[in-house]
Amino acid sequence: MKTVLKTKLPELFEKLANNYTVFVPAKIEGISRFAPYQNGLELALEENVLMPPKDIFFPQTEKMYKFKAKDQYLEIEDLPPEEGQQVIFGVRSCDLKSIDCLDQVFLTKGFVDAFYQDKRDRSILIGLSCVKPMENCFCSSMGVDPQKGVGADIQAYDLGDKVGFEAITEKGRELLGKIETLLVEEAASVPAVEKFVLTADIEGVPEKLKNMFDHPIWDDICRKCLNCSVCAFVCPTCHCFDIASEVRGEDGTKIRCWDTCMFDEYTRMAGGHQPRPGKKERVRNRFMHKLRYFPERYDMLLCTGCGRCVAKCPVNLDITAVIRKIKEAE
Amino acid sequence: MSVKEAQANWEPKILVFACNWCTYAGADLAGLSRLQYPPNVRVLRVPCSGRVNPQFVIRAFQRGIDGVLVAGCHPGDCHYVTGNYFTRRRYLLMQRLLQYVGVDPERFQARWISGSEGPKFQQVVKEITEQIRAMGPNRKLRDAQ
Amino acid sequence: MSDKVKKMQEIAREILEKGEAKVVIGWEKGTHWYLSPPAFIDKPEEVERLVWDDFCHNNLSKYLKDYVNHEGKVAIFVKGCDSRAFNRLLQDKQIERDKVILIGIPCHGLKDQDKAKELGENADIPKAKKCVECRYPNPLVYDYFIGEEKALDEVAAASEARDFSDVEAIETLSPDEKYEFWNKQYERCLRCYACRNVCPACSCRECIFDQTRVGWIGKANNASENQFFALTRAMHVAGLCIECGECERVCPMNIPIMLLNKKLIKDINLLFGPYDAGVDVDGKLPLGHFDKNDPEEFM
Amino acid sequence: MAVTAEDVKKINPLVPIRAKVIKIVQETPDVKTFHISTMDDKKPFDPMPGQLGMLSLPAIGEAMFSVTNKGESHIEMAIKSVGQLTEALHEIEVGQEVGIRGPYGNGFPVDYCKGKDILFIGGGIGLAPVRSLIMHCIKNRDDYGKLTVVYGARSKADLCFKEDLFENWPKVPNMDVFVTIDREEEGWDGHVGFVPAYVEELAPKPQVTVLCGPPVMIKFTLPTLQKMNFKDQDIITTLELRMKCGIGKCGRCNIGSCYVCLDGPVFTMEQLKDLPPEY
Repeated sequence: MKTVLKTKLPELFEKLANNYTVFVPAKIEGISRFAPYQNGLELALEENVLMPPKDIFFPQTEKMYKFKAKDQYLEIEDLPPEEGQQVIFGVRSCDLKSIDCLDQVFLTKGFVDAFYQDKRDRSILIGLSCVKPMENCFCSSMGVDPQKGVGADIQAYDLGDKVGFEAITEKGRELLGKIETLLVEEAASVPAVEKFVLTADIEGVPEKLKNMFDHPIWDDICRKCLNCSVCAFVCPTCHCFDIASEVRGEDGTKIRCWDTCMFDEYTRMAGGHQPRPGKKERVRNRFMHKLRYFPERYDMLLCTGCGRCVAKCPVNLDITAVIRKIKEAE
Repeated sequence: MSVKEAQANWEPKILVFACNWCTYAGADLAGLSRLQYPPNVRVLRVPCSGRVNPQFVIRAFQRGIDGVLVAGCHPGDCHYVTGNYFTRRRYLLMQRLLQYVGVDPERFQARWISGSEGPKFQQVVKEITEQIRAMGPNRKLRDAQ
Repeated sequence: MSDKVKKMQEIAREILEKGEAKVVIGWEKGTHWYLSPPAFIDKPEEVERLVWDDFCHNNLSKYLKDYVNHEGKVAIFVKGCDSRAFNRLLQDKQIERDKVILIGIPCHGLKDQDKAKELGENADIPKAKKCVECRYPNPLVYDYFIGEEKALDEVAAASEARDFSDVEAIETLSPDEKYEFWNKQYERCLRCYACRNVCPACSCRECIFDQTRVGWIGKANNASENQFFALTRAMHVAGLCIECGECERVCPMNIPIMLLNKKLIKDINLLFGPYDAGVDVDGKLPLGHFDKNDPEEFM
Repeated sequence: MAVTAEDVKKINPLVPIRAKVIKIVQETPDVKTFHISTMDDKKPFDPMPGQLGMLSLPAIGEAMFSVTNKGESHIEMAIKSVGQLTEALHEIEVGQEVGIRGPYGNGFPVDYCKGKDILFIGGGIGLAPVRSLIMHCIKNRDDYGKLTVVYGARSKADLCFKEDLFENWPKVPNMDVFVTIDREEEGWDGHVGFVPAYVEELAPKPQVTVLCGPPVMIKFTLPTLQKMNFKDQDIITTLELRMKCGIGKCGRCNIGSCYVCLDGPVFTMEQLKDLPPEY
């Protein structure tokens, strides 16, 4: 395996940054997230970052096109294309799986989302294995292998004081070639994953949920929810968005931004009709979407066990506890 | 136009929220009396200074206004009897809050200007315009567009 | 199990068995030892879930808004800050006093969850930031009471400890430094609205920030719009904030939201005289009345 | 593979094309039909009956409407003024340029309906989507059996597509049109009463029913149809939910695992029975 000392990683990023925008896990203002590498950036390699990499492909606010509207006249103008290749280093298996989920949403079922596709196509993913699960992690329960993710171009392995690299795709091989001088070929074994604190038994849950739409369980689960969107905004798979206009005089920009089924306005229709009027309907939709609707539509769960929502929910509305309640429900 | 020229040609944009019952009349009087005041001000008529809420002021800064003046009736003279007393409380707080987040004190000001105080309107607007001109364009709270 | 918890469960059981209330809202143990999220107890046999420990952070009074149209009574546990929140909602006529059974529980000051996670179960965990300056550890209003009121001299000592030094530290910065500080904080705001939704002062039926179609606030997430949100919200809760600090605790981006609220509290006290929200139900709100002799700065 | 600006334009389904309103018909006090063509006088797209289009005044908003009819070089959308965008649309005049994209959704099962007698039930603005199928059947008259339309509105003034109802459609061979209004009023000698009761009274014997209208009308019509021994797959309706993207990505129009914009808006009663009642 080709390896490099962790202390040498900045050098490696530096080298890559000559040709790519290199996103690395970093701590900025106390918040860990993926950020373009630059000298002096505080790396966050010993944890999975709070903000998942989804915003690299699907930014919280994304400009779609410009327009000019005056009296009866209208002009619609595309934005100049973004260019340049980007490398995303240190994507954990849960987040790699989430990108797989996002790919399903944005690239399949008849329509291709060009904004997403463009960013996705310009990206090279370097996965990073986990050794010690954080206390809210439960990825292995959701069928994710913490040591090796899906869809990476290169899989990196946490070897203690070193990182080992294994090229998966042609793109990955090519990229490794560019940093070859910094790597050492040596025999290395990937350390075993330590025990998970949190687990969930998902077996049979999507099927069971088919008959649980009217189950009283939702009356109970929803009660403590505040209908904020912490869970959705830190979630690596939540992908719902809103489209809005920013207008300044005659000029305007269409933007799309993250939205969530937790908000009232999300489904409220112009005439006032609201198919999901309260906490119960919205909480139910969130968990149903993750655990039943998405599996029905795309044949995979929309939860990768990253544990971010468990860590950040103001009222500890823990999805593993919800899964347990669903399992136990009669 | 070069950036330098653009900077040299920059003129401050001042938004004046004027109470319909006093300051608006005061501004009118200033005009009728042919009192010259800077063309930098945009007067926005409101039914009472109490109508102006924090959102209006912040939105003005967001959209590129360099200074905001809210002007209403002198305490005791409110058309709605007590509106400006409430306004006064609110603005004392709001002014401090805006300064606390870094808005320069000159950029958000409040004054009592009655319908007969045409010259005062002229004076205040002149003063503020010059203050703001000296400070340059406001970048704080501006949105990127 | 501590005597307090036993007593809690006893009272809850009694209330439910006698049918005095249909639901009791308290706290229970969550995913980890340092989490004690809200619990909703409907049946006497479930009262054993109820706990009282160092991590019962959630201000339960906010949930009363969900029970406005509820038939029958709701029982909730209130700490000092929860009781102030209750008074606030009562003052705004958001809830009816006789539809709620309050079980008061004096609070010893809760502990910091993040520090607890970091230091481990056996360590000496520091108090949560929001609890350090608490001046109302005893519930101000209750129907039942558990434990003993915190001694008055302790409370008085806490009052004297009122500390605005963090606010003052920012006040001494230059305008540009201040702006840089706040801009940096709000650049990372996600506008998840957790601060608003957890806030007992935010009780509007329809919030201005939800009226995006009207255009009050842009949907785009950027420092400008985020500060529009933050400043507007701070003004909206001016004179209403009961300093429970929940907004700051729940913020996933660790934005020091209380620094804004405390600034307003400081100025209200300075300009209009001493005022603590949620203490006197019959009193007037600082921005809901005026004094002809208020400071005059706008001549 | 990198996508160029040209490609984005070609393939990006979220960016509308520029189009213009060439005709506006005031149907009722709060419903107008807009005829829309591209800037070079072509049809913006060629929708199947029941399909949808995303219409926008970009500075105000964008919303999904059913295409109520199509011509050689235009499409028609009948729009009721209920919200911000629709109110603005009601203000515009012929010549207004708009953004449009589509077509979206599945549309009515025109092949399944072939050779069958069809009952169309509409209430209020609910006739708008149904009309696209009626027009299709009229255009391909020989492919379909007897056509029966039962349509109701609150008052005479609220009846949409009056010219079709009273002039055009009654002349079509083997086609019956029944119109009712909720309350009696001066100058109306037609039927008075609610749609469900009228359907029961008329007791037509079609093989397929297509209905669309306010939820309350649908709620009360379904038992009537069940009494008439319809099979669930022969009761067809078209739904509406809040939509933003129109292409099954933005999430909000889901009913269970279906997206109304993609898998709908047309559903049979058989399909709806399998979905959660969240619409």
